[in-house]
Amino acid sequence: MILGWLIVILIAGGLIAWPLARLHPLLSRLIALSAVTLDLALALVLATRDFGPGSTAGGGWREELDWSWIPQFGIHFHLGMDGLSFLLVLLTLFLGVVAVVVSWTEIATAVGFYHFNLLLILAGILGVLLSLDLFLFYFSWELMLVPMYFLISVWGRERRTHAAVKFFLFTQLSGLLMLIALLALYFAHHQATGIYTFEYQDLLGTPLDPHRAMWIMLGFLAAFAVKLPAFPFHTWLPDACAEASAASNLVLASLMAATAAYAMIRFLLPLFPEAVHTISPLMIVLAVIGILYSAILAFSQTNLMRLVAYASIGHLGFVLLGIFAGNSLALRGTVMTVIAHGVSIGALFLVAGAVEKRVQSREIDTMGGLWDTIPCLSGVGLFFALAALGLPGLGDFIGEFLILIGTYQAHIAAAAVAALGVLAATFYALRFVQYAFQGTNIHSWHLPDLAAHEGFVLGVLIAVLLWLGLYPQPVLQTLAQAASHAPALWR
Amino acid sequence: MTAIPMADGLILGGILFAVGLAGVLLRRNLLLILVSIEIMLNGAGVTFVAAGSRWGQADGQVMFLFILAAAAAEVSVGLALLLTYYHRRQTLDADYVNEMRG
Amino acid sequence: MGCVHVISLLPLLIIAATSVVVLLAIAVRRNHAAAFGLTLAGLAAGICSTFFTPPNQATQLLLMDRYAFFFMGLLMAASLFIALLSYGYLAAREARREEFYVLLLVATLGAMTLTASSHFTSLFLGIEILSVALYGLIAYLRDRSLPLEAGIKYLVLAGSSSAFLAFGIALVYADLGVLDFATVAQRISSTQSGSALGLLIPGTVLILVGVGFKLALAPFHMWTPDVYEGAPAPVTAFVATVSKGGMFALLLRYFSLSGADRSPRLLLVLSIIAIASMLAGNLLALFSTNIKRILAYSSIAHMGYLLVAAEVSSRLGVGAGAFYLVAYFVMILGALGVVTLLSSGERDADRFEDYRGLFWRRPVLALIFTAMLLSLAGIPLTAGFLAKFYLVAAGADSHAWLLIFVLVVTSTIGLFYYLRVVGVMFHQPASERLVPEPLPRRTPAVSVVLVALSAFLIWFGVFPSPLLRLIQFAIGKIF
Amino acid sequence: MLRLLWLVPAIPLASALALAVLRLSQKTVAWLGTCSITASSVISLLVSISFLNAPPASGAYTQILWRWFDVNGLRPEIALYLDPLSLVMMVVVAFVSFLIHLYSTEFMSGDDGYGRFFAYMNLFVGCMLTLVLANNLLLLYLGWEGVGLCSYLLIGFWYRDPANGRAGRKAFIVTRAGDTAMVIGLFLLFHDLGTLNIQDLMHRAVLQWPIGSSGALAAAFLLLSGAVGKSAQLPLQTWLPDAMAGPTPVSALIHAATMVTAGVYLIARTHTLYSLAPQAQFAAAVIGAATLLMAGFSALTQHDLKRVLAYSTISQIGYMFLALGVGAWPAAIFHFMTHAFFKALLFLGAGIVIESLGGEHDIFRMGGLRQKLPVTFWTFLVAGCSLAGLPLITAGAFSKGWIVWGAYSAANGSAELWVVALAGVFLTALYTFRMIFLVFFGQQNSQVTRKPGPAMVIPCLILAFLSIAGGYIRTPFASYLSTVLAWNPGITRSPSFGEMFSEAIVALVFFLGLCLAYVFFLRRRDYSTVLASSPAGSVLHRFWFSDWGMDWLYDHLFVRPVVWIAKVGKGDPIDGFYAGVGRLNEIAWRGLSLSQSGRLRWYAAAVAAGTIVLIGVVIFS
Repeated sequence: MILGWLIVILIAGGLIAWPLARLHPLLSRLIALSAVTLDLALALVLATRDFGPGSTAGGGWREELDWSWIPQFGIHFHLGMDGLSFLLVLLTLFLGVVAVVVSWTEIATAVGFYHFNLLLILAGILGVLLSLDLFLFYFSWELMLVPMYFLISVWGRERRTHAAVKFFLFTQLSGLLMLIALLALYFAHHQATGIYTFEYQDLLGTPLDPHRAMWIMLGFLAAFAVKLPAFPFHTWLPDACAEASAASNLVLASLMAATAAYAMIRFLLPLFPEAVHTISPLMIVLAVIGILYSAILAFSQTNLMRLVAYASIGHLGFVLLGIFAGNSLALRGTVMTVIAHGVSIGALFLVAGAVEKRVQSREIDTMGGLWDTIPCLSGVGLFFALAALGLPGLGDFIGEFLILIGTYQAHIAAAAVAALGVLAATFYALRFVQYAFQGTNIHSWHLPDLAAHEGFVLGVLIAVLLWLGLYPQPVLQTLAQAASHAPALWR
Repeated sequence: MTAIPMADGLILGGILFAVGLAGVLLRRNLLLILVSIEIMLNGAGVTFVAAGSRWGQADGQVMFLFILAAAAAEVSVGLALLLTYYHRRQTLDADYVNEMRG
Repeated sequence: MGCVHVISLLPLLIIAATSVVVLLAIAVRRNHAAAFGLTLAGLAAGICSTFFTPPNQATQLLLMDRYAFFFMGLLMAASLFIALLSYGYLAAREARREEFYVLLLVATLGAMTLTASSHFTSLFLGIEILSVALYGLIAYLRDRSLPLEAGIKYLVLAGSSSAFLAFGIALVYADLGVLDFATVAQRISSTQSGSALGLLIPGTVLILVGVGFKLALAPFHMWTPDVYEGAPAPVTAFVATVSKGGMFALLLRYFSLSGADRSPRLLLVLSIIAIASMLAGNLLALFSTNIKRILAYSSIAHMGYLLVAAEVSSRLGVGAGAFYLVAYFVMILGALGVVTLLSSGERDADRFEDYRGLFWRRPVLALIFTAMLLSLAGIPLTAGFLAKFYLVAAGADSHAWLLIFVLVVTSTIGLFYYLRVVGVMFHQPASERLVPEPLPRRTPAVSVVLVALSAFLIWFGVFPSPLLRLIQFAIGKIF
Repeated sequence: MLRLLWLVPAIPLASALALAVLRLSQKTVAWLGTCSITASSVISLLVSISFLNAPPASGAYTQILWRWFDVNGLRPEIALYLDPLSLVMMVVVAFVSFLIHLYSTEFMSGDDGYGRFFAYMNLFVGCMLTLVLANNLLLLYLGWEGVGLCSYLLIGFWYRDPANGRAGRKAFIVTRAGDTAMVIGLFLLFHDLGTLNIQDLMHRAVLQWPIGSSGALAAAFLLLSGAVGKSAQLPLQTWLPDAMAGPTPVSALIHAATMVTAGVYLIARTHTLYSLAPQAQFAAAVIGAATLLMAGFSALTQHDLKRVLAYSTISQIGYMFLALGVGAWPAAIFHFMTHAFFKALLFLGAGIVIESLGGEHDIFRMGGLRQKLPVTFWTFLVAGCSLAGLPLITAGAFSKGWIVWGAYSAANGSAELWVVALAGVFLTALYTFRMIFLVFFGQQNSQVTRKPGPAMVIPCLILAFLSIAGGYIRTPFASYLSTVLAWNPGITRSPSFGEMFSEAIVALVFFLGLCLAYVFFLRRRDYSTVLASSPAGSVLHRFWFSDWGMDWLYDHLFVRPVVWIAKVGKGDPIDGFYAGVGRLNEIAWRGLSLSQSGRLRWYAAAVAAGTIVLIGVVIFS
């Protein structure tokens, strides 16, 4: 039941926050903040109850909720949580709070509508992370798009409409391909068993001939690869990030990617093990190309947000690599990377947003010498750039290291080339630091340094990254709990 | 009175239909287009009558009556529209009826 | 024809009687409100009657079964909404408003006839009743040039398409000697061009032309944008919903009669038409800057989607078609309702400028319109999403992979132009103060309609079970 | 006492955090920054004493702080490992760091990044100590990258000049290129041996890999790449001369005494692996030999005082690699220690010189500073002699002589390597005294504007003492280290060619170099100019001056292509495909829109044409 509350609180919060902005924007912000915070608190309650040291190590869904929804199609409102989904739920709500806080000063127009959209996206993400019914999953998957579209197109920069439409088209087309695949699976299951169901556990064992399994798998993969985004379906992300506000980018690059990675681990790998195995060489090649390609492109960008977006794509290349490496070390590394990438890339977007707010530009050429006037923000930016380049001791490193060491077990060359990607990450990360913060303060800027709420948020993000980098064991421990649903994957 | 072979009736109907269609496509005067549509309908009607006589049923002729009625209704409404249109534009050239396009 | 038959015809009778009553009332005294009230009452009574009228085969021509009643109810409900939309619209524009309702009722009657027809005669009659009334409706604002032009275009094209239809029926009749659907469908399926005269298949194609024209399927779609643009907004809504809905119900019934083993050649033709419609409709709308034309193009595409359901015609397919049609009615009525509401006395609000920054001026209206457009695009939380889901499910069930693939790709193209409109509405004015305008007065009916439609939109999108149950109940008899 | 070991890296790390976060006055920063290192070095001394007095039974002490993570057999710990080798490294690092911090308190005074400087420096010391003390390769890698990061930060410390930033990035990226190979080596080791704990690895490697097996070879070569990058050896040495852009204490600490020798430490730490891969070990020797010569020649031609020292560092680390490569393990570590003392001192002295001349780096514009800066002169001279290897007195002579001897006599040694090492001695003496003569002798060219205070002089004096005294502990040092790192003797070739003989030759060569330097750079300066301006001489001069053209080569081979690709790819070529799809749709729209001409007869014709097509389809299908 608590899972239902998690979603209901967000939607209700959004619906209340919306009209309240008419009275006063602050009310709207407060409602949104308290809704997300309440959710986060609930999730932390779950953490102690279900995943704390006292809880047993056994498998199974730690929380479950099952209501009939559309009985005519065998559709249930079925939610469930295990270690994997719990981690990402926690990430979502944590970054959700961050997004609300960051929007406090950044968003000034249509405040109520903004928070409604933001909370609706979060609800959609939770839906994706928790659904055990594939229809509900698809529903939530698509549900995220519209509010995200609005976040980009209403609160974006000059070319926001174009960016928002591009985002929507990419994700919509791929989502519809997944719909076809989903239905093909549904009917294949019916053919085999005579039962119409979208139930995850039931569909897991659907017998499929290899040819059909491959096509169905490709349908799912299309949606996940676009949303991740994986090379060569990535081009919507830089465009979207270049236009959207920092908080939207946080949601877009950190959380949406998390849902895609989650979906691959939860659905793609266990549902079609053979097909995934067949296609994995191709995907590994794409992942490796993507890692290098995005690193080079990140290096050449002049728009700060775009640069970070390509950096994000590079990290997500590692995620893809880890998923298709077919190795449990890599898979664990994938989850670590998803979390750490969420925090570090999200934080980079926030830093870029904070810089933009001060110098009124996203173009790196117009900056320089900011360290003179805003040393704290610059230092924080440096820190997250280092996280992005995979400095040991920070969260990203653990994830990427596990992915690479896992990949190495199966595909030596892929791991070696991907390791070059870590090197290539150095290029853009250092360029980012150099051009934005270092150099001479030619404009003689005198800018306000980090405000209290910015400093607090970024400080917490720094602490989280350090924690993930130096003591990731709790995360990996929680993840181990997920192993019972697809033991073959995690062994 | 010898029975007309059905094939002849069908061919006549087909010819009428084709002539009407050609009229619709080739004439520029709206009034004549309307007339051409009537010819097409009548082609269909003749075919019905011929087919009815083939099967020895009254259905064909009933349908012909329906078609006549429908054609009459169409023409009456159509003429009213054309009249109004002529008042406004002082022309019945079909090719000028293209204020909306794209 | 006994008393039982007459009772089964109750919904048709009620609407026919209402039109006569309204006509008489006008003869007695012109009163807009009275005509409007009578129309509403008649339609409401008609809707109620569908719930308790006993199903029956009323003569050879009309099969008054639950399927027919369901669609009749749907059509009458749509007419009811259109009547509500029209009241304020007409009041602001036209001196002689009362006959509008007569025409509306007659056209509805024609469409209703189609839903029940089980015979080519009733098909032809239904279409003619519908068409002739529509000529009048489209050109109702006769002192304006656009409606008049639209009326003439529709007159000529619909007239010739009727001729195609009639000629096609005649050819089929010449070949088979029967005109009821069940026999014809069965004979078409069983004969492999081995009919006596070889006229059967060409005849069927000609009939398809007539039907396709009414449904605005490519390549018979070209009238659609011009008529949508020219016709008064409520009439556009009528053309988009009632006239197509009746025709589609008939098509669905016809295909479900022929069962699983249908002529492959006919299926091929249908597939070509469906794919052409999906492509043409969506591509044509891409960069159009006229809202009504965009809706016209989008309706071409939607009819293409619906044709997929018709072609599949399994139980799932018919259900999907019915559900899609309901959703389509809701959203297109909602969209054109917004257009109606925004239209000024001089012209309909169909240009992008009319919508620029609408969200910042009238947020509620903009959101309703957005919801309708997103539903047309098939986005979750709206009826359009589940409708599309159902449709793709039906296609997947029958392994119509090519069709649903085209559906998916073209509907993504479609999303582009819906988003263009949405983007225009959310376009932030640079300098103006953002003061939300209140909803205009004199339009309580329209507001009620819009709110109701939005409620339906969300309801069907989130809890479709009741509607699904109703549809399954309605189509239960067919199989 | 041993249990305090964790404090050795922890204190600098904690104070780095404090310095980064808190806003402190310059005085507090100096106190905090220096005291942390003092505390750290004191504790390291205490720990060492306790370790020496009562060595643990196993010969090493492991302190597990916490388990880093534990997944599927990969279970590295955050744990420290103290054995004689890491003990030497720890003490030297901590102590030299302490001296340089002390020096910096004065050197950096007045700089507006004072707090930042000490934060970075403390962070560096913490990371370096972590590197040295790590018990597994992953933690070592953490320290390894950490020191690389600090190096980058400190080279670019004066961030206002983009050139400094460029030098910093170059250093970071070039060393990271080596690190990438190293991390792949880690993958390989884990894949084949199933652990990353260094002792376990060595243990299993011996059991699992026969000598010369491909696994051992690959792993050894990969780790060697990391070491080569970090220690600025061929072919990755190009970053170090540019790294001199950082403040001089940074050059002294990071780019001379400690970080750059991390590669030496890594190879020494994993020497068992290299014993299994003789080819890799020999490669290290060859790399070392080549590097020491090339860098020696380059040092001869430099004008910039710090660049001379930088090339000298490269060259000296080349000696250490040579020692490692031939199997003279303790000699490498011993040279590391003495080099830390005298090279740090040289840099500190250079810092005083440069500061006192108001930022002048060019040795040809210096001269005659002997009288003005007597203390500096004497300490610098001591260090220079130690570097060049003044026999019998200086520490450098002991360590270098040992290596030269090893180059001949140790396992992989040969006469050729011995000759190369001797040539290096000659070059070292030549460039060292060239520098000393040009800076401190001759006539004075520029004004001394600032005199060093006690905080700068005292570290120099201590280091000068160590540069001399350090050499005398060679024998106890060797015997102490022998438990973990024994000299790997080769077959005795000829009894007449003994160690004493080799040492004597070294001394001879040293004096030869000294004399030549005296002639060319003090007595007859015009000789050197003539030589340098002769056709062959000028070509060689330019060639050596530009580091044998390696920078040019890398610029054309790697940097420009990458930048070019980045420039070409900026707009994302993949996106061009999607834009094309969009354009295709637009074209389709244009075409179809033409059909909506608004003309009635055209519409009717379309209906008719469509009908005919459909009938055709039906009939012909």
